[in-house]
Amino acid sequence: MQECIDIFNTFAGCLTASGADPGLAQFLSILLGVVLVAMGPLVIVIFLIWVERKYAARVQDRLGPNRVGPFGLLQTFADALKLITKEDITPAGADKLIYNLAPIISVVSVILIWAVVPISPLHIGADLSIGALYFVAVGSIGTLAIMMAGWSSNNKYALLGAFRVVAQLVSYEVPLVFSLLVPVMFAGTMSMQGIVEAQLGMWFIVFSPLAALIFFISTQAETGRAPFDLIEAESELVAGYNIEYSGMKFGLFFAGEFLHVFTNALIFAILFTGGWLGPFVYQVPALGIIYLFAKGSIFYLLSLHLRNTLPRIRIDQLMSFNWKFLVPVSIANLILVAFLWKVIQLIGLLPGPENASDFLAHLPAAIIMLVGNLALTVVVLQMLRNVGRRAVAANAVSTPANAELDDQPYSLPVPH
Amino acid sequence: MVPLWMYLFVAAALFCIGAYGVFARRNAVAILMGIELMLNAVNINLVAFWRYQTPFVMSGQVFAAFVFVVAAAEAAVGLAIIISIYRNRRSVIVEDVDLLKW
Amino acid sequence: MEFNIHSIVFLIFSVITLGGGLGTVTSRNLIHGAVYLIVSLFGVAGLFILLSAPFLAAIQVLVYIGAIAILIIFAVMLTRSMTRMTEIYNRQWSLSLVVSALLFVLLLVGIILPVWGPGTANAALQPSELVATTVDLGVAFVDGNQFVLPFEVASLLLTAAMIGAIVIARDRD
Amino acid sequence: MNFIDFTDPNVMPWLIPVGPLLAFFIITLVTNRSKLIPATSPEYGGHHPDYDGMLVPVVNDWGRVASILVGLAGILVAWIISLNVVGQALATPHFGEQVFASSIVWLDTGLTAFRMGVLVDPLTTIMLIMVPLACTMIFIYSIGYMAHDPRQARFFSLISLFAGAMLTLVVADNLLLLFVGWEVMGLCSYMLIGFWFEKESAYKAAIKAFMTTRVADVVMLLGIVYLYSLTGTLSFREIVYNEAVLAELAATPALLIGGLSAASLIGIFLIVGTIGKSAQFPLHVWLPDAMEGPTPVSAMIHAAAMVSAGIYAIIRMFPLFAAGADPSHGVLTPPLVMMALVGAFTALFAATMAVAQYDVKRVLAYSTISQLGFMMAALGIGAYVAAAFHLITHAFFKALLFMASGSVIHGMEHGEHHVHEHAHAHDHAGEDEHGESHAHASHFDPQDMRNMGGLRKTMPVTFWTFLIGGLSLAGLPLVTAGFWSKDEILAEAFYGGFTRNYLGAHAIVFIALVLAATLTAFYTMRQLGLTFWGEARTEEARHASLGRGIVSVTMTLPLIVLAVFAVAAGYVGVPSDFPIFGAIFSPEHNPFHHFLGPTLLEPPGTHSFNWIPVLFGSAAALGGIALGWYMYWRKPLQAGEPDPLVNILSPAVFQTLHNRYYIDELYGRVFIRPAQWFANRVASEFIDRGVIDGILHLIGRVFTWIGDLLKVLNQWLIDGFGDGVAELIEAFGYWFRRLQTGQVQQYILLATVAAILIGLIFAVSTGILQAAGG
Repeated sequence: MQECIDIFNTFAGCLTASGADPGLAQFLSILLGVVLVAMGPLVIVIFLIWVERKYAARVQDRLGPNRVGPFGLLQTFADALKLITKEDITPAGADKLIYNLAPIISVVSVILIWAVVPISPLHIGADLSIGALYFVAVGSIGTLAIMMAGWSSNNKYALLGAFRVVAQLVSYEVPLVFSLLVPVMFAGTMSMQGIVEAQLGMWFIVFSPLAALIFFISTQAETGRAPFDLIEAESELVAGYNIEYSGMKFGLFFAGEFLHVFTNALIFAILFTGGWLGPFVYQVPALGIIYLFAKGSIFYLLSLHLRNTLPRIRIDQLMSFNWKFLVPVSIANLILVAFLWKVIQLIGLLPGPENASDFLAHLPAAIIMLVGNLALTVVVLQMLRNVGRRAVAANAVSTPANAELDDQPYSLPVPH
Repeated sequence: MVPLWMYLFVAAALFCIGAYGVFARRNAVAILMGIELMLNAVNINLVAFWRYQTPFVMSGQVFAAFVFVVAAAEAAVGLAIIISIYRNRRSVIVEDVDLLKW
Repeated sequence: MEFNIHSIVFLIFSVITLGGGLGTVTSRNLIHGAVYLIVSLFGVAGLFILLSAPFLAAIQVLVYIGAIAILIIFAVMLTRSMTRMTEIYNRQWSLSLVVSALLFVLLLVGIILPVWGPGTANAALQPSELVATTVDLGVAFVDGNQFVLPFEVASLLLTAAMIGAIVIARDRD
Repeated sequence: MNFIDFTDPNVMPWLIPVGPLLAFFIITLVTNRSKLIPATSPEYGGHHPDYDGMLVPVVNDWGRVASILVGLAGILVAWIISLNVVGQALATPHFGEQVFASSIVWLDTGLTAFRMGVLVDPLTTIMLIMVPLACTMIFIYSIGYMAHDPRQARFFSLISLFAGAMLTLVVADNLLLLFVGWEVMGLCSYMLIGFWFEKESAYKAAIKAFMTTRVADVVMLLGIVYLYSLTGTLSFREIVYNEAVLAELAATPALLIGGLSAASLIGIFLIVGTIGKSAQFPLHVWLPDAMEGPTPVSAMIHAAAMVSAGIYAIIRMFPLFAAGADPSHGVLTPPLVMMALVGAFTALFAATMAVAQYDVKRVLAYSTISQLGFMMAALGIGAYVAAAFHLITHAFFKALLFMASGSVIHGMEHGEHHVHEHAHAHDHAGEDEHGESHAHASHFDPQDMRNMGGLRKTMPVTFWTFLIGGLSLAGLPLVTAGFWSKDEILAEAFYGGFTRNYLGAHAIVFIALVLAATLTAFYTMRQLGLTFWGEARTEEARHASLGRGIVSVTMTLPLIVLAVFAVAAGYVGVPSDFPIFGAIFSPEHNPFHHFLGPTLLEPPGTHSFNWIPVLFGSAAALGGIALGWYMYWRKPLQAGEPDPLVNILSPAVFQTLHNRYYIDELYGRVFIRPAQWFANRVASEFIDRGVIDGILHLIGRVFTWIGDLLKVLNQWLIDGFGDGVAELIEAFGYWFRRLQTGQVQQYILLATVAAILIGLIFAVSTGILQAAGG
């Protein structure tokens, strides 16, 4: 770790030597670090788009981009060039400032997340003590961008889309945070690096698969991908909040979206499947990067697959699914997990720091947590089944004969 | 590190700006924003004093956190009131809401 | 004050904060006002970071920008006809200006400078390098003999506010 | 937060009432899940024409079962805990000098603090042996008895509350807590007697019981308050077990009434309360009507709880009544004399009424009254232990009798159903079957003994248990519990009355009780004969049975258990010098006597054995039994044949007895009508309209005249001034109200300006500005 810091320090030292004010030099060196961290995603996104298109093509039984460059790898560059050279329209009556600010913020909100993404034992933008919280906080800024875009582009479809999206995103932040709390609780810290290292013995997905599932679903909704892509429901509102955008601004929105998906995949990998952890990672830290991205890509592809295979759901279904199902379940899960965790601690099944990397030591605890989770899952499914049945019964025509008298308002008898 | 009084300076300035917003704006929402600014100024003070004087007694930060809570509650209820007022009299200009006189 | 990274960042954030604040109270278009407000709140978050209260900073971003600002924007949009008012200040704006200025001057000259200003005993006071961490804050919140009761009360307050807001804003018909 | 150790016998009594009370809350709040069904559906048992077209709540099956289980669990817990307490009490040597007690400050009254607490002394202990056992049996019995009732949950919640209140009353260590339990029981009895409120008679009876006992309770409360005002405490231990306080009470003259000591006045007040609660002579009218409630309730009221509570209270406060007197040497205080006379009279009086009843439960009701009379009388002559003893034994066999009679009624209803379904087998009126059955039920009374007969064949268990209980009540010599307790009372009375011959109260009591005992034996035999002996007089009786399955089990098991006690309970109190038996059961001393004695400051002395009262008692019992046998068993009553008793005492007399000496009507005439008349004629017409209104009108006129005079003055002087002031203020207000614009922002601006000024002053005064300048 120290060496990597020293890169910047030497840079700062060099600047000072060449006569810059030390404070300024330090500032600049940190700025350099920030730029480095921020560049990564911007490069990655270009390939993400290619992957996305290829995958979609495969799913839809097409070839996908295959002309520009090998396997059409350079297709995205071509598109980027095209987007840049396109005319950049700003609709009349649009709110210039906000209209132009929105795409930038939407990308920035994603890139900011990368500051706390630990890509290897050594490499992390800033190992904040509140990394997880930071992730949530920054993620909520994306909402803002969409709001601004929808409002500023002075178009009723855009505004409607924005309203929907904001409603959706704000709602789905709740289960997101609740399921995020689970790994934080396991690790006992909010620092991303800490969370990763806490999974040395056992991945958290084993401890609480339910939380992982909820997290995955709500990130899917956060990024507004199918089946939650109400954002650009072409059939209902022409193209959603970014209808008026064109050229690179539009491109930025999409880059932001792709990037967000991939970032969420990475965060998922970090929170639940032990980020950069893997064999020999301490000897060769660079391996961590590969492990992390490998894990991340798996979940990325999974969400791609969902996007390309699932149909879109209605907005009311979306909302009721969140508020009536995800949120209660995530809360129940959190409580249950916390309880079990405490119990495990009390009966001393929790391996201490001395054998933190011992897989077997974690096994009993893991089994208990797993069983608890599965039990909860079963219960939830049972309830779902009953709900479904009731819905069916409600749809079935109910004759007065078999009408239930329980829940009908009748007056109690009064003896005369 | 920056001396304490500069933080206080910033806080005071922010507070007065917010106060001006509260005094002078006509739109209730804008007044609410002013209030938010004032609350933030208070928070800056709390945290600054905590940091400079009792960095190991958490009351400063805790108080700031409670200010957050109160701010959130206040915003929610305030905006709800504004919206219902708007629904009833198609206006959020506080000058129009002066039934409480004479 | 010496010219170092800390002071630079402090200056930047202070400018952001105050500039955003001014924008908030002066901008004619309320949406702009909201955006300025967010900017200002960002500045405050930055100041929190400088004051080594990262948790509060994150909460600031999460609660203020993620929730309150969005709420305000919603309110603005729901009261659209009021978004662009020809006259944004009321009759007493000039007087208000004077009073706010007076208040500021009083705070500055009357209290801040004499007590903590340069040349006073408190000016030399330097924050200790050691500082309580987020963990301590968390402990303080749930510790039986520190702040657990206010914490619970706060949660109660939020619930009440939520219900109240829903009840007030709901359409009767 | 110091943890309370509930295994400590001083603290454990707190837990005794908890179980049933908890059960009450759980059932009422949780398991009483009712759904609404049309009142006409057969699922709703107590159908009433007024409800047609309405929806009535009926507890669903889950709720019923849950409620039953919860109620049962509650009482069982109470029973177990009290058994534990009893065990520890019996294990303690010299129990009585030192007792289990603990109390908490309940109401801080300045210098002194009113303490609430629990007390377990020998008396409480024997109550704790009896009450929970009887209650548990009643609960078990109710499962079967209420099996077909739509409102089981309600029933079990109420009866749990009842039991809880009774237990509270028993373990209470002060008069107020006792009174609390007392009142709660009153409420429960009200709700339970009126449990089938569709029947008009039921809720009328409920109101009657409530009102009657209320009258008494108010008086009792007076007594309590007076006692508290004198002694500053209500704790039994501090009053009753404390020579000084008693002497002081006996010394101070009562207020208002001359020639009476405070102790006596309080005593009389308390006795009036008891007279109401345990239905003694003037206030006994509510108890027979209480038979409208479900039979378990009757058992509860008459055996385990309510009426015993009255006697219990008296026994509890006995030294207070006896204060300044020495009953065992014939010196009686007014309250004692009052008790003795009231008790003796009630015993005889109620027994005579019981003779002429047809309703199987009413007979028992009157016998209860009469037995309670026995106890009152015994207390009156200072036979403290004997009264307690009889209280216990009576509780056992009377609970037994009530439940047995209940199962008789149940069986009769069963038979009625059978008959009626049989009737319906061949006419196909399927849909209005329910209504029919009601029409049928209306002209058939399953409680009327004339409709019974021969039940011993169909319901043997009930018969044998009923027989045991009946004989115990009749006091069959030597073998039954009733005999021993009654014998002890008689012995005491005789000893007082004739051995030492202080004629007077003792003698009267003795004679009255002997007669009452004879009658008791007689009507018991009459009841047994009419009910069980001979041939069935109706179709219903022929098919009467408890059926089989859980109902019959739950309804017969308690009978058997109680039957055992109805016999065995007597042997704990055999006088030690009683020939043979004394040698067997109480070799060195009378165990009951010995155990209960120390409850008092100086244990009541026992006196040497005397044949005469025993002979009298046995003679009375055997004579009554023989008479009853002669009249009702030798040649049982045939269907349609009138009761031989009617001819023996002339029909007029019989009617009088049957209608309880027309006392209810008498009360109607003497109290209720006159009250109404007074209210109408005197109060309303004469006093109110005539006198008061007249005076008022006169005054009115006078003052109108004066007013006219003053008006003149008023108009120019006072109005001038007043209006002037008002206008001044108004003018100022007009000018001043400009300040209030309703502009929030202006207000806050002004507020800020004020704040700034204050800050400025502050800054200047503290010289900060100078500091800044310098």
